[in-house]
Amino acid sequence: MAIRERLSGNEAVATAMKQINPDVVAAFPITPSTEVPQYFSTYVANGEVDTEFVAVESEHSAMSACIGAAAAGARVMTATSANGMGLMWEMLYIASADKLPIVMPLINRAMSGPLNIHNDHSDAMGARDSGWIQLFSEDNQEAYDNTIMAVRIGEHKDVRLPVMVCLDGFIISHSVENIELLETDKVRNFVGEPMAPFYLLDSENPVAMGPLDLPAHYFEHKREQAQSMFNAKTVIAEVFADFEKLSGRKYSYFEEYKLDDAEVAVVVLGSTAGTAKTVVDELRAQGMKVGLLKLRVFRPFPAAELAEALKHLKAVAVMDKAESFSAAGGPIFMDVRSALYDLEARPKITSYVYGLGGRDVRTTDIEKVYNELKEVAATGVVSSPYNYLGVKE
Amino acid sequence: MAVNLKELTERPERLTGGHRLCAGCGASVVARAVMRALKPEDKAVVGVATGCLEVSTCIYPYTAWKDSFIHSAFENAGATVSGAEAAYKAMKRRGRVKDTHKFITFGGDGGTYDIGLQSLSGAMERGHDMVYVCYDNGAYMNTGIQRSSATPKYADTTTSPAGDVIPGKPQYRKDLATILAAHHIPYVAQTAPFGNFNDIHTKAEKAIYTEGPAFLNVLAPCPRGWRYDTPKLMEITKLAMDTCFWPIFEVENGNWKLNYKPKTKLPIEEYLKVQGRFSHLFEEGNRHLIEDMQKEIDRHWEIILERCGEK
Amino acid sequence: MANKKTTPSHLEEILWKDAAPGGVIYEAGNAEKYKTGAWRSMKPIWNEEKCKHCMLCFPVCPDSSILVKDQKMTGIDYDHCKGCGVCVEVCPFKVFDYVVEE
Amino acid sequence: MAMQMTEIRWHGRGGQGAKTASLLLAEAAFMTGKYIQGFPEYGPERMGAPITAYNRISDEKIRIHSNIYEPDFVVVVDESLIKDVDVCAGLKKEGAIIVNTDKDPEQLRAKLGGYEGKVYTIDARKVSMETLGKYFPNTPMLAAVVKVTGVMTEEKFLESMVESFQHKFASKPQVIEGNMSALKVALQEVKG
Repeated sequence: MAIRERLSGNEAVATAMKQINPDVVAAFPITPSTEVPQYFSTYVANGEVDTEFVAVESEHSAMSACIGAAAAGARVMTATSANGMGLMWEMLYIASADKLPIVMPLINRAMSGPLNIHNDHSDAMGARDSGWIQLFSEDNQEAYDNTIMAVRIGEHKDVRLPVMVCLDGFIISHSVENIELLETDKVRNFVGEPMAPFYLLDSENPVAMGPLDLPAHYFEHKREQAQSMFNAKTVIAEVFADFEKLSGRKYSYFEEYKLDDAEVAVVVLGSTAGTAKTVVDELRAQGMKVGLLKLRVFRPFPAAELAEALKHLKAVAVMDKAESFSAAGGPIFMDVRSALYDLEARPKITSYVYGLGGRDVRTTDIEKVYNELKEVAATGVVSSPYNYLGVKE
Repeated sequence: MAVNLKELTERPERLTGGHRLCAGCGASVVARAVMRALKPEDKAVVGVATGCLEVSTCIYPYTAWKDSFIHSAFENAGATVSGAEAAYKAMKRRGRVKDTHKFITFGGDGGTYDIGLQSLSGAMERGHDMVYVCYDNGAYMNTGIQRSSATPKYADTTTSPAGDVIPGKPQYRKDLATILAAHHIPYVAQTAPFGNFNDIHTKAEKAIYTEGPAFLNVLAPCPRGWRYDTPKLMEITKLAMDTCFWPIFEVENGNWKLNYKPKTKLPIEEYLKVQGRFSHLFEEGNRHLIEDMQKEIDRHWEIILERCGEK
Repeated sequence: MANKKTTPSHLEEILWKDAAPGGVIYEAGNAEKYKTGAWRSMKPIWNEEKCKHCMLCFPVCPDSSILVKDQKMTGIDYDHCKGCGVCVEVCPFKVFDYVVEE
Repeated sequence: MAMQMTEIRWHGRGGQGAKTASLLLAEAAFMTGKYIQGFPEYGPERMGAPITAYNRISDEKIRIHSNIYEPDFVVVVDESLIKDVDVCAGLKKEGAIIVNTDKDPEQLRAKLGGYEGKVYTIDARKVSMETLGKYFPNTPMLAAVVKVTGVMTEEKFLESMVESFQHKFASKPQVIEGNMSALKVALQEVKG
């Protein structure tokens, strides 16, 4: 049976990595993800895993070494945050283009500057077009579960893409909470043996990877890569279903919380979703028909399913813990609004950028959003489409 | 260990024709020579930094490499191949790989002296069992002959042009082999393709079959960037050595050894005058620049001699 | 001009569904099929009768085009030789002529 | 909140172990079957700077992930903080504050800016010196917090702490007794 534990988010992720026992982990410390390689190097030092741990000299080299190792045929993991991923940036695109299913917990932190070590989603959102699958976690349990599922999703023959497992820096990474772990043998059995369709260390079939790709062929390779992301939607659903059989925990592209009969709802991801659920409960107790949609899978983006889930609402607010600097709302807002376009009758929609650089999100903040949504629903007028929540005005 | 060139012709050719490097390119001569040092039964993973050698030998859907090959970016060949080597250790331990694989990295001076120096230093310091080969042609040839920290002083490049006021690159070249030697890795050598290829072959063999990290700095003349006629490849290389512009030495477990001492040390002028990139030095009033270069060459040569116990 | 045809990669029709993932190349060393002989403006001509098979030309060829069998030179691979003339220059026995490509 | 949840805020100085104490409390509550959260508020602070840590303890799964603004209890690990930090900010009237001090609760109340709720004190230094021979305020403070908050019974607390210490001090079992004794003495020494 499940193992009852209490772990911080970082410990949860590191524990999943320990149970998976990948071939190679190459990582460089950066707050708040530092503990992940720390824990993992301890497992290596104590012989709890027999992974090759490569303590590289930078995040750029971390992702480069992951690429080399995954290309060689290994199962590979790393972890980072914000500027660390910023330094990896060009390699993120190469990892996905090379079809290398690297798994990377991204402990979300604000991208400098000014320098800030606290949580927001600007790191993950900036990488949304890099070709990585992006899973978001509400708490340590989801971070753990996502890390295990990420291996199966990324390595699936129809996908072969790298996967980012996002969890909120400090709020989840450094908060100790209850968690249910799976037995290690069950985890190993679930992820199975790595099997790359082609790899550098295949003696019989040497391959060349990362060629110069001129206009005659590059587009076809990008199209093939895009197909993997289409395929990932199906594979993610299959892996979620398999994982439910194993753990009893049911996951889907997004979680609908009291959404069925709601008139207004908030779309949010990460740890704020938990805080928002407590607000939904309170407002429901007051008689307000409010609901919540927590996005778990951001790339691939479940556009059609999302539109279906939101279509009955009068008004929707999308909360972004990142500024897109588009002057037209946050990044998730733009995707959600686009997803709703094909509906005959669409809910009104507003954007809230919130919580940047670790600004704490209080229940009163979220109540404010619901109250403003109620106004939009009542009047049918969006007077303020682009909003900043919790900024000192 | 003498090399029998005839016998070596029976080794499998690991870099095929059909690549798209320039006619007369020194880099492919270097790459062939290094790869020839592999035992025929061993496999290799070749990693190449973005640069001439990479973009010309692996253009989809063709590869000129008979072994597995990976390129990922410009500044990270050291890290990329160190990852592959780590994978090899793990997979071998877990029984998923049987054969012996060797890990050989090639980078130009741009990818090695400059943008890739951190990644190279990290890979060497961590002790991966790999060889890093710098084919040093003294500028960013791939992007059109821009200066690098390996470019010789006064060379005319597209970002250190010889103008009316500034006579080419103002700075001396970086001494990369010494920097690598300071990593205290088992094997560092500087070589070039010359003579019967005894030196480069022996060093490549040592580098590949010495356990742990090894570094080779190899002179790779570039007819386009240096501006000489393609048939002169071997002559120019010889002049680089005989003027002591390019000392031939090795550092094995910390012991410096000189492997080539010219019978007569030629003036640097002999090396410079056959290359278009230095032609402005021979214009009226520029004699002192050649003298300045000679002083620097002499100073560096004395240092090498001292380190190698030759004086 | 050489009479060998080159196969410019931009003429190859590889549809996206058949494109190798990430542009991986499965056939190591297949660049041999890519002919670079047409690049020549000058051409080395090997005069077999003068050749001492010393092999000094063998390692200096950037295009792996010195053909050798049983430790004896047998000719030049004109499919790939780009006519750089390094072999011509390095030969101590003046075995090669170096002529304008026609 | 609809559900029964105890929210605790810790004030300490960097390096003094307030964060560790909050994690120990979470640990103890976890061992008795509770849902817990233990998290520090992170900043660039180093040794000596005032720091804050939090606990939530509940019988049900905890979903909220914000800081705690209206705590049920406040724990002050270093009395000297009171003059610089508004330790009673948002503290519920029906709650309580627990301070590590050798003063009596009423002497201390005068420094608390008119806080009307209950005030408890514990001389953690004295308890620590007597039982452990060194100044480790965490262990006595932990017991005082359990006593005052009632988040678990004293028996269950002591049971779970034995287990925890046996694990933590596996390599030096001789210190387990001193630590257990620190807890037991502290449970008796809380004033208020």
